[in-house]
Amino acid sequence: MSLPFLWGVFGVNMNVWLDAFVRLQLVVVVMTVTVMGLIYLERKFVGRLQMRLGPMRTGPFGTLQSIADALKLLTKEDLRPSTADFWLFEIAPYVTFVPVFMTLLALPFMDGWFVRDLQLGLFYIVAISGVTVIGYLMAGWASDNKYALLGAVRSAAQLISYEIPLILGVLAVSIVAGSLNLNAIILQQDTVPNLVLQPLPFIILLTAILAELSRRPFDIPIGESELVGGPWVEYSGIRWSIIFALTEYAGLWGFAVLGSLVFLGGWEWPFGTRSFWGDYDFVYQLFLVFTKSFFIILTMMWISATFPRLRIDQLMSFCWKILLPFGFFQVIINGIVVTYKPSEELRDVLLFLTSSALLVAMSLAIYLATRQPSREERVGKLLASRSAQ
Amino acid sequence: MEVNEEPTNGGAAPESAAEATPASEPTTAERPPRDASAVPGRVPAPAVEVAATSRPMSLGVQLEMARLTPVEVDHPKALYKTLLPGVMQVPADYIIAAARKSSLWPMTFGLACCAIEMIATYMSHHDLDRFGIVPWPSPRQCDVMIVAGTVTKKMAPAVKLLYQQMPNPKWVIPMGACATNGGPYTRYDRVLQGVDKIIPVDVYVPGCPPRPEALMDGFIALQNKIMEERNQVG
Amino acid sequence: MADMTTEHELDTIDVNVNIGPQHPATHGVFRMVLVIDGEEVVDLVPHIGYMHRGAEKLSENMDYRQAIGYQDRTEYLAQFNAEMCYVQAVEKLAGLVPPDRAQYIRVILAELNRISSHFMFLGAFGTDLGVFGTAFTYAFRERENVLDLFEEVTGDRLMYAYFRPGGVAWDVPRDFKERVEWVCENALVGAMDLDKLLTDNEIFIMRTRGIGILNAQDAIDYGATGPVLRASGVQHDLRRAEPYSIYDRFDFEIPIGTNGDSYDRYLVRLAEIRESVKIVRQALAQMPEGPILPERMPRLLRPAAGEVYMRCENPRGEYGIYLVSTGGTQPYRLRIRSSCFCNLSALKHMTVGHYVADAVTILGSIDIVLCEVDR
Amino acid sequence: MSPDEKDDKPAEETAEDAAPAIGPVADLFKTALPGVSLEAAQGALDVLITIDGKDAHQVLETAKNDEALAFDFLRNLSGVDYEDAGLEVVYHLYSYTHGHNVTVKAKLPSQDPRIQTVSDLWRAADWHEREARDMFGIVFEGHPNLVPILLPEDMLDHFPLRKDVPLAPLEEWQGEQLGENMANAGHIPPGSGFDVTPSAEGE
Repeated sequence: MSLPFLWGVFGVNMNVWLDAFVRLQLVVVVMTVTVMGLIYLERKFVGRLQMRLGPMRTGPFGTLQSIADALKLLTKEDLRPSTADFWLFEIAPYVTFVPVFMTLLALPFMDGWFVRDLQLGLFYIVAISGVTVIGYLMAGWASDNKYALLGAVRSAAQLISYEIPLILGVLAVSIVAGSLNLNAIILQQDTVPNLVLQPLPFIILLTAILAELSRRPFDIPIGESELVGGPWVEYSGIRWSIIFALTEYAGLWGFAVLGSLVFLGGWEWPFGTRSFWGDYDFVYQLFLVFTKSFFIILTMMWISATFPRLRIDQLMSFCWKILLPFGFFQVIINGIVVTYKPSEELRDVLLFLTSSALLVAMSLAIYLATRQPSREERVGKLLASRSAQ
Repeated sequence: MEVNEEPTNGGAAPESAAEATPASEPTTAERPPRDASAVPGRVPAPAVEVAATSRPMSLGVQLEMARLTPVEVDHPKALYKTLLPGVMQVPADYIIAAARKSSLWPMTFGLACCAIEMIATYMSHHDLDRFGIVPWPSPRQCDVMIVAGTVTKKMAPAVKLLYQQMPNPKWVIPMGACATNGGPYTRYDRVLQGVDKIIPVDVYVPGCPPRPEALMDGFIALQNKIMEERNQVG
Repeated sequence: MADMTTEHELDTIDVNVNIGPQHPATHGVFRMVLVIDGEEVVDLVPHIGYMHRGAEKLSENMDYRQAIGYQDRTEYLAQFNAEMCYVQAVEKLAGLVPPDRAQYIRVILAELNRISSHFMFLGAFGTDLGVFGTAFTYAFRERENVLDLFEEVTGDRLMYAYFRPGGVAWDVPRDFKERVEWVCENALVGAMDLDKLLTDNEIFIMRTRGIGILNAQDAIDYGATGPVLRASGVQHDLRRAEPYSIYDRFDFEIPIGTNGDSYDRYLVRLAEIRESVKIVRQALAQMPEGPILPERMPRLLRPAAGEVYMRCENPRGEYGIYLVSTGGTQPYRLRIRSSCFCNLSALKHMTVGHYVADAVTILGSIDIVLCEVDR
Repeated sequence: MSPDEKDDKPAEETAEDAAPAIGPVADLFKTALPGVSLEAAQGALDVLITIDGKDAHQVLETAKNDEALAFDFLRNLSGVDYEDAGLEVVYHLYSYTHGHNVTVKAKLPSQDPRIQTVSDLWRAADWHEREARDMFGIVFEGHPNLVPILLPEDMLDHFPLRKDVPLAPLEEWQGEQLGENMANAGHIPPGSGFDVTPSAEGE
């Protein structure tokens, strides 16, 4: 444990349950603070992209904005439509949020620190994050509103179909690392991060995370301009904030940390296992993990600010026709490369070559699938080409 | 023809309503006067068209009047007001009112020309997001309803329904002259003369259309109102 | 037992979804009931009339000059074009001929208003497709520049009432030419930014190409005019076919699309911004000095009895004023022919067969202004 | 090329006697429709052709199908209420092929105005006719669905644009009253424009 002094100070020999409880509380506190920070960051960052200032009035530079939002939502009257199915309506927010929170359990944020070190950590995370779909369906069905039902059915179709590329992306990496335990995967990356070995699964994982959280290019369920609000259109006040705000932003943070641990080398990569500050080296490890996940979060927000929304059939065909086949190829090739136990360097080079070749093939497939006539053909005489202005 | 002066029975109409009608000399012409030959450019206040009283009000208009009854307003007690002891309520009121004041979520509900000024206020030139004001599509998650534009009698039931769908505590800002009292279209019988006929209103924003700064001023006035009424609002 | 063998026919019922009067995609208060089978639109019943506030009835009880205000409020994205149409109708009846300088000021302001209206379309179209804030803020950056210029000239951001029968109310400020040149420069930059953001974006192209196709014959039959008609390939622009005011002194191309889908309608409007900048620059160069109102202006305007159907090229199509006068000081009958009213009637024809998400795209691509539809 | 009759039109109010020359379109109409009584006049911009309501459909059908006229664009269809002189339905037509305009005015009695629909010729007429019915009560026989378009669906007997329908009176200012007495919002004072019987107010 890299935090011996913390337990020693208390001088309490923790039994297993109390220890788990204390770690869980730590994760809850960190999660709420991060979620509030992310909401504030999203409004500021997307505002800056749109040449706007974002919240400025509440607190210095609008920092207390998300606290004000949370408090307001807490004291809002939470309506329930009279024709709604009582128990389903009540439980739906918790069924949506709890799985997202449980994925945070298996994530090792620092060298030795995690709530529980699960041998099948990666498998556990991917399995648990599939449960939120049930929450959406419950919310959509219970609120007895046509928009909500349509939104729920659409989000179910989207989440389930993007679950598989998520699994494949993660599976390919675990074959390379040889184990599903997150710690093992991170320790294996001390010289070269998995992103270099496996560029294609990283891209597939990023797209699948975007779809899993229904963010911009894939936000069919909450398509504001079409069916308003998705499955939680009937929720208001604290219930709505659990479903919408907490689930989305906690999931965003959780998956971003997962992406940085598995692909960008987590706290292992640039410095390996050498410890610089003795007992306090968890500081720079935490800093490493959070900056990497911060970059992933920023790219997701940037994508969500610039891309229009895909139609439901384009979204499905993109997943089934492009992400899935290339995911399978990647897993098969990894299997072949690893079973023949080439020497250390040859394995890395082979993995890198095959994966980047597949990445090029996939981008070619995407280009062919969405091939549009060239700008002259489309626009031709209507708009002089940009250079001519 | 004598203009009927007796107040409606059932006493509900207060006396002030009786003499609100302008002293009108009954004009005998069957048709309302056509040539406004008075000072050019200024339409004289037309005498009350007596001809209308002779026509029975068409069934369609009566059906519509029945749909335009105002919304019944209920102010439920807040949970924290019942739980917290009295002395703790004052700081709690202050904090919760400050939170509500700084995160007002209006509903994207643009009706007419004022909607363009409302959109201009959200955009980067006059940014409403600085006040924590984010437009939200669904009425369930909104606090403020900005009625930006003319409320016609065909649209009024929809406005009432949206108001009822919003959770408490909720506020209404009629933006522009049309929503305040019918504006330039007030003399047309299909236009509701002001949205306060059907829903209670908090801050009126004058102008046709009001400048984005006027709407921001309306929001600041609403914020001050929230802070003042923090102990009454549920 | 018979039907156990045959494959049981799954009878699906069509759900009708009401995209109601209050909806972010309906640009105001337009309600359409979509009968959908799964994701596909089977039938579409549009409901309008939520913004019918009787501009025609009220202008029949007002003086000729007071009715100008109603034109701004009816067509609230292209106020100068609407005013120009009404004012020219009154001039045709009263036999007034505005001096040249007033004509030039009118053409410059009308074309700038066309640019600001098209920017509003680009912003709203981007939001319908999902780029929630970004397209709007970039489009509004340019639109605010144009509105600032209008405020300097007329004193108001949206409702100008600046054109008068016989000319314009007062003269333009001294630095008008430099200001207009600066605004034109920014309009081109803004058009290029939005061009970069949307035109070559694969998802944007996939969402709009081939969606809501209206061929030329149907467009003429439905009475569609303006960019919707020109996107279907019909080369018809009132400024060229029936030149009013002084439009025959400027040369500009008329951009027309090829296959009449939402993508072409977007491109035609983006190209029209550049054409309007060309017209404004030529008008600025030729603008003479001189009076802005004819000397002998009758104090009380009493046009001769008669009727006229004056039509102008608004950003959304042909905006017509059918004015009947019986010699009094008040118009006897003022009928506003709204361009969006006819373009909207073709919505069902274009939408049936597409997905729900496309219904919103097609509605956005027609670029309707509800106050002009319901008057 | 703008139709020629526009530029030879002298300013109208100067000479009542020298009526402006009537455009060539009128002669085309006379040749195409010998049997129908139509009187042509020259308006400010286009040629005005006044016909009787009963044979409106026949005139408009030839206007669309006759290749010399070929009016394939129904610009505008509006009703006008001339009170004693009856109602009038005005069709503005334009031809993309020949580029000329015409205004056809069909006269109708003001009591029970009925006219044959033209929505089978131009689909643009469908919505315009529904609006004319809303505003003036002109019944278009043969129209696919003559449902109110601008007025509420159940308002079938109120025609706002008729000349005898007055403007609405100014209801009193509701703002202050609202505070203590909600029941009174929307109250129309007695003796004002609307003859509101108390029961209708739903006391």
